[in-house]
Amino acid sequence: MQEIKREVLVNKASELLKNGTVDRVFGWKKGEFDYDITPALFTTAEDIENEFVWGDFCGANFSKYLIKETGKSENKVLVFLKPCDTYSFNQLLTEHRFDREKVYAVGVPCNGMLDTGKIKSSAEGISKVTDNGDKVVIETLFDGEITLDRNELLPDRCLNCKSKKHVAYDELLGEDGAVLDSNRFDEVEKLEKMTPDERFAFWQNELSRCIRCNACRDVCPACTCEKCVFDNPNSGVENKAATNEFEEKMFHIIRAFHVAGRCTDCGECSRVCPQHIPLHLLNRKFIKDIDSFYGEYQAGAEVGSRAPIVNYTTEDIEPGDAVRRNENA
Amino acid sequence: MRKISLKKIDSLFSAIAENSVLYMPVDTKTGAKFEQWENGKELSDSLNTVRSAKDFFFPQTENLMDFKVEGKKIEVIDSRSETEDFVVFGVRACDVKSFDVLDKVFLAEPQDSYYKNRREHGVIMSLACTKPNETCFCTTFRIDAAEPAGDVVCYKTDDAFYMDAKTEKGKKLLSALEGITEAADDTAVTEQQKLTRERMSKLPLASLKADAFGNGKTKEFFDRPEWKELSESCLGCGTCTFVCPTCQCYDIKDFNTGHGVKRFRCWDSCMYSDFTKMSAGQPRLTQLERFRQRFMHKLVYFPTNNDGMFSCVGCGRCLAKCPIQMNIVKVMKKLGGNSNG
Amino acid sequence: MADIKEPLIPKIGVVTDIRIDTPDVKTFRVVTPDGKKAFDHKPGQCAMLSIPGVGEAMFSITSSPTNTEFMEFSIKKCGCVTEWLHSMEVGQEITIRGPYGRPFPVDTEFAGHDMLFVAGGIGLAPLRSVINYCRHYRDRYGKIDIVYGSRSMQDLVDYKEIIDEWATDAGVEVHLTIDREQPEWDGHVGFVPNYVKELGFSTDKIAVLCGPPIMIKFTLAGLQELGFDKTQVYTTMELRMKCGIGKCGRCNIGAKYVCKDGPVFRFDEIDELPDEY
Amino acid sequence: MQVNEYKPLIVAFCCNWCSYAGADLAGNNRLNYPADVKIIRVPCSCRVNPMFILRAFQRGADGVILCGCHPGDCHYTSGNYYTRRRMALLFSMLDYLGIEKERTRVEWVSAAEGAKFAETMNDFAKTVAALGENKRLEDLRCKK
Amino acid sequence: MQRIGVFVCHCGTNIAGTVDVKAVAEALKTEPGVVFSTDYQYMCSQAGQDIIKKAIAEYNLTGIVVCSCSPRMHEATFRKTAAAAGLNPYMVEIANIREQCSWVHKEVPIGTEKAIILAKAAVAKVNLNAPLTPGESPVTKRALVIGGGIAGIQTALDIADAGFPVDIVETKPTIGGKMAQLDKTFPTLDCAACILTPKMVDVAQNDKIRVFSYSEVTEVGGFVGNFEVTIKRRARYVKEDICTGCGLCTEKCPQKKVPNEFNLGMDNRSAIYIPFAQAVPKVATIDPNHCMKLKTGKCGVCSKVCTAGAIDYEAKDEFVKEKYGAIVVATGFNPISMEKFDEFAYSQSKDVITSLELERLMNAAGPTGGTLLRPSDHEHPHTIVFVQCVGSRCEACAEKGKEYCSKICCMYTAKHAMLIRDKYPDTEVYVFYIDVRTPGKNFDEFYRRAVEEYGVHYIKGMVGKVSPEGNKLKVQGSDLIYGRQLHIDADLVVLAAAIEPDKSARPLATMLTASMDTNDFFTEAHPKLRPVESPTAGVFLSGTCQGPKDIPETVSQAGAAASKVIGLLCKDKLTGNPCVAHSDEMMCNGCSTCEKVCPYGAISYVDKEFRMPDRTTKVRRVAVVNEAVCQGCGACTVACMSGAMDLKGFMNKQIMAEVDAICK
Repeated sequence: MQEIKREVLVNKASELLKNGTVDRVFGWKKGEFDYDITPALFTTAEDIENEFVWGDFCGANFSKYLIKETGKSENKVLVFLKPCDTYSFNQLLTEHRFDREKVYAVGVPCNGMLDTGKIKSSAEGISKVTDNGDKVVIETLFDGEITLDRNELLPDRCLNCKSKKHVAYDELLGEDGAVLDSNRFDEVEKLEKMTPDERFAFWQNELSRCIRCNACRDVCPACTCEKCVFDNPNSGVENKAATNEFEEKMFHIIRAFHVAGRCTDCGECSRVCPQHIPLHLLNRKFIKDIDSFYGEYQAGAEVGSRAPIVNYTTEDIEPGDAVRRNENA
Repeated sequence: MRKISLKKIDSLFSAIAENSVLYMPVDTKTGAKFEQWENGKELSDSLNTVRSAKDFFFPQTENLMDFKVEGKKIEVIDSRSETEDFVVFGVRACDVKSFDVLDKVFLAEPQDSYYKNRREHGVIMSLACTKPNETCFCTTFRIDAAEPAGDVVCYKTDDAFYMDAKTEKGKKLLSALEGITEAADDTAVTEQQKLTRERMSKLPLASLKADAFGNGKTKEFFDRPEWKELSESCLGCGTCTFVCPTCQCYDIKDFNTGHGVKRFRCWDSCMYSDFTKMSAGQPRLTQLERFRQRFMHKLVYFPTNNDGMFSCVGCGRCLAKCPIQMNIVKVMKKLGGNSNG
Repeated sequence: MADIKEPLIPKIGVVTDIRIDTPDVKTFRVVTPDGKKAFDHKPGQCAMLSIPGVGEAMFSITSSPTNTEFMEFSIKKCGCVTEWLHSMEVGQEITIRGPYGRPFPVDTEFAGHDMLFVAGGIGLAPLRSVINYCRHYRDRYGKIDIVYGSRSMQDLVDYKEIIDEWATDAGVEVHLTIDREQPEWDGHVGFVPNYVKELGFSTDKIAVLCGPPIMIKFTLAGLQELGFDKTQVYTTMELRMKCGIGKCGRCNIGAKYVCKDGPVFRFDEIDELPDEY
Repeated sequence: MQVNEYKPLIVAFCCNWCSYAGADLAGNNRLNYPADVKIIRVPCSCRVNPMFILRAFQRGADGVILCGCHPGDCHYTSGNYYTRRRMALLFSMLDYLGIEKERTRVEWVSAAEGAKFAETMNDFAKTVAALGENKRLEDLRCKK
Repeated sequence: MQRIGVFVCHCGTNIAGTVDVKAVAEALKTEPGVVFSTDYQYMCSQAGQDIIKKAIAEYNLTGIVVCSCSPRMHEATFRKTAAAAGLNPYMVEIANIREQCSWVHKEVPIGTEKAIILAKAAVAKVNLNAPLTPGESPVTKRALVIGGGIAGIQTALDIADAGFPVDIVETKPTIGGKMAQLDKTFPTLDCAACILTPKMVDVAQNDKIRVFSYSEVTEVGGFVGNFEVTIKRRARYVKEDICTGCGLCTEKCPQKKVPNEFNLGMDNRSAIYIPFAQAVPKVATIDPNHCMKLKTGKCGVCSKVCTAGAIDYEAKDEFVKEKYGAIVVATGFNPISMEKFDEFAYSQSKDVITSLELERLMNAAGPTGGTLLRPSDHEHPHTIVFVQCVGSRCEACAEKGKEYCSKICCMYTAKHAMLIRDKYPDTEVYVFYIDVRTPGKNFDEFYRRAVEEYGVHYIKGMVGKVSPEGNKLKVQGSDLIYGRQLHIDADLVVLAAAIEPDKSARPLATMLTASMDTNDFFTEAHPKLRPVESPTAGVFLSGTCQGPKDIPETVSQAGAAASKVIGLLCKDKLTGNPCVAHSDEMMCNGCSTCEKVCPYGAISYVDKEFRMPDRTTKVRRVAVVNEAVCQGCGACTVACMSGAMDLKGFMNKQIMAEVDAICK
């Protein structure tokens, strides 16, 4: 359950629309079911009243939409940002990807979003999902209802939430939280402890499912290139379909490399992957390595920070030692 | 109609696998997926595989031909290898219907021989649904989940498998299995169908109708203002296209291997910004136009060209997989009026 | 496996002649390695040319079907395939497949009529085939008027053929125009649509237009002003094509596929299509 | 030397100012190293894009080595420092994906270190030969 | 498609001995783009070059590949050959089949096979080469020297001497810098003022040199040959061109209690002041922090006494914009603050002083008129303790001091000790040191004289504590050689404070996009080969801004920097390296990542309006590479995610084509 009520958001949006601060509102729109909530742009208080939702399935991060939307009008757009969204927001500002002046950012606290995939794998024919705080009741069409611990239904990114603190906003609804110590590197470490053969088998299996739908890339707030190298026939590495195992790896390695130092670990890539490939484990490996090689760095924690990959010291670890360090980890 | 006890199901599979490669949906941690059957693999009870069954006839990538280039000389090499006979088991009614849609495209003159070849070598053993999902809406397109099409239609009850051959190919296959199957009447099957249909009628999307769309409705829907709102948050990824059993757009690309050129085709998506881009211009500049294309194609253009047949089969995959949860049902409800929902 | 007929598998074509038409247009003559014409076609149809490793692209066949020895393609340099084609030398092999698309109804709707061809720039390329077809079967058609314009004299495609052959034919009248004055030019100066209006054609003709969209738009309007009905006016269209056989899914305008249902359209047919081209 | 030892294909990216000159010096001093090593000249080791490395493996390379000026000696002052960070991260990622870490290497070779260049190449070629054919980053289409 | 000629050189038997050159030429004939392929004994010979020229003409070649020795040997030769034949010189690629093939392999089949592959890689690259033309930019024939110490003065004089106008920007009211504060110089013991002030006069009198004293650089734009610099001339409230420097105002000024920074606060000056007698420019300056007129509006004495009418209380800061072809940084050093070194009681006792303060105490123009007197009681000190390496070589105490050696302290301490013993033989002088470093002409001799002739007590060891007790300073130190603790009752303790770059250097480096090390010393373009150039083209380094130096070293580096500047200003046009980065604005995200890794500050961003296909316009931030500044390292190309940034001559596609050819 989200601690802050829908009405608070709706009232805030209506108020800002009414007083002319903004003329558009990014928010979540209700769908056919409890869980299929669409990110949407609202322009009237009436639509907001009728269709705006706030709850356990409002995972979508609006930061990336701001690139396009701020270019469309001179007026401000209202965006609701969960703590993890604010990191993407800052990272995009660092990269000059949108005009801060054209955005009114309202921070909303987040208690973790539910993972639709986990819900669907625990029940079929879902007709209703009710969050009672610690427990979630899933009603089904033909199998009655089941009750599960809310924690069981949280996606990895929320189980390992890195921060309940908003690092950017014009206004904050509710209480701000703190940056958290998470166990987000546990899974990376588990992989590091495997033998190379096991790791290879693991990734081969995971990446072989990739259908190159580009959802990971297109949702990623760090992947904002005007033209992605993989789409560009002139780049020399254009690659539309994962024709074979090599191209599967190539795409994901290079994508992870391109967002290294810029990835805020928002977890959207893994959320949207139709094949449930744990893509965040690639990004987290880079984050973990950056932290351990060059000192802790959180992309998006502050606007204008210089990512370690575009920085150096004269005493940096040698690539050979970096790899050997994995071995001894 | 033939039947075999559920306990002996493996003997059925091994009998089929003796003569053809047998594929069927199996469960994995990340959803059901078609895999080649081998001893020990169990048929999944899931409704939808993550990827649809279209892969069997229209794979995501396939090599079309090779070229050898030397100086100014070019040699074209037809590098196709012999296709093996195969059986796809457990295809649901919606996916079976998708083959009809694909046939309309690939088997229209001039026929696509790559597709045709696979189609000829493949036998479809469909499987009737018993417990539909909340995202199912095949009834909207007049598909009966309780009685799918296919070469052989199968029904799984609590204790047995029932099989009914519908085509020559199917009859041939079933007759080869007569040794291990027994004749059966359709009582159990009819019973099951009744239950299934009753369940279908209770689905949240049961009342969704496609009647507003179809043949000749281009002008009516093309300029509708709702497209803007619907397409607003579309990311332009290809998820819906690639999980869709009927999406069939493709691209043809060349790959220079260093000692030759491979011309291959791969799935493409009309949602991609460069889909219709050419050096001289781009007819579909905005995501709105691309988004509209996909749904107009499924609901209007395709029916216009194919006697009213929609190119959506209501499998619900896009409902489950779209990163932003936009899908054809929302489009139909928005454009077709709320009476549809 | 050679017996399987596969529309996507091309033939080999040899480039036997390259003619420089304008600074950015070249005309390529293509035959099969044994010196024959690769396939028969009808006026207005297209073929898919490719260089392995570079890509495939659709071009209208510029030569007339009545030419039984070879095919010609007039190609403007504008993308990576065309750039490669422009850098070729004689003797280069390319691949070719086709013919694709619905041709001009030269033997039905056009038969017995006076013809008016209006082209701008490289737009003459698709019309050259039908013009030469009509010239070849001269007795099947009435008077032929050709209005052709380009940016400059140097940008007039097939200038030599127009002057030496078309303009000297009986019953064929060629009206050339260029956009801006040039010292060595003593002909008409002005844009094609205006010139068409100035010339003021009678409405008992069938008109065929090809050129940049803006030219098409204003010429059509001009013809309508002159009293032409849309059912009398044809054009040929171009969109992104990959397969050429109506399957790859990208060249549609509404329910029509340019590669299969076009590229030739009559304007009343185009009216039925959504505005997305 | 064994007769049937696997002959690996090795791509060496060398910076123009130090390592390429070091390789030249190895030549001047007639220091042997396997012909399997093929050098590509780049202005600075920081010009080497991870995509080039993957590309080499795709096309059939069994090992890829980057050579640049010693840290602190970069002709462009800081290029090799960026190389060092990029490659540390990339190699660690490749290792994480289970790709043999011995197939990639960064070595700092100055223009005076002809001997080091030859030794490095001999050693690297031996290491890669021992691993055998690159299977984990291969693209079957590019195989003969 | 290119028309490529391949030329395989035998190099006598150097190549042909291990490579079947004919086979190489033959194998290359069928490569894409190759229309001609041949071999020859010596391609670099006149006859060989003629073959190339002839083939270019005959086969209408658009690119050539020469398979020969290292490009480091003859790339330039063959580029010239190509240019002579009318081919763009950058359409030439060399396949190195000598140093990297025939000389390192022994067997002909192996050498031949590799040579063919290397040649094919070169052909693959040439196929993607494009003609390149080096950019040209004009050179503004004027230099800017930032800092007016001995380094800046020497540089300016040398540049002016070559006939180029030079401006010096100095933050202080006068030029002269630290050297003007020194008494004598080691190892010759000649008087600093005697050698410096004539040079200062030279500067003042040189019509090629303008001095912007009491000024600072606030903005730097442009690039090598074309810098545009904004200089802030702080209001000195005295008209420089009218003031005669008579000094009457300074005498009459009622506010005389201002600490005199020239004497390091050891005496006072008036609110209107001339720093010292030989100041250049010799004009008065009003200190606005202490002037009664400026602070309260009441006074105006100076204005009244100034017969020239030079006083202007209404003066404002002025900004001068000037164009320069080259910039020399000579921002110098300062002793570090002693506040953190509490153990030496610097802030507790006036009699604990730094060496620079001692210079003033011994200087005839100093607060004591040249007599060495204790600051506290003006008594003559009888026991003096020198402490070396205060804050230098301070690895363990990095937060207090510096890790590096300040280089000059050993020698000036020897000088001080010697001078004191010479003038006041009754004084005992102790020097605590870690090491005595004397590498320099006559340096060690000088130091030995101090010990041997002048009887200075050198003690290897550190002073642990100085505690003021009465009028004595209790010095507690260790003598490492004798392994004992020493207790000395000193009258004066002199600290050899470490030196650090001036605080203005860091912001200046940012403005200049010149790089610095972690100690804020400017980084040189190459530590050995380009020691007076910064990596940023057109920016040169003079003096201690680059690292600790003594006077002779500073002066020689100043001269070296000047000669580099002269070399640059002599040119009418700068021809760039055409292999520079280029950003494709259609793909550029404007994310600033490339800018962060550029060591030269060659990348900037502009908001550019793009016409969209639907006829609307969109403004986007895109990167622009200044080709005159870019050196072509390619760091930006890898930092760029979208691939918008590419390097001419070493394009992504070219390198990948080489990779492909090699791995084929």
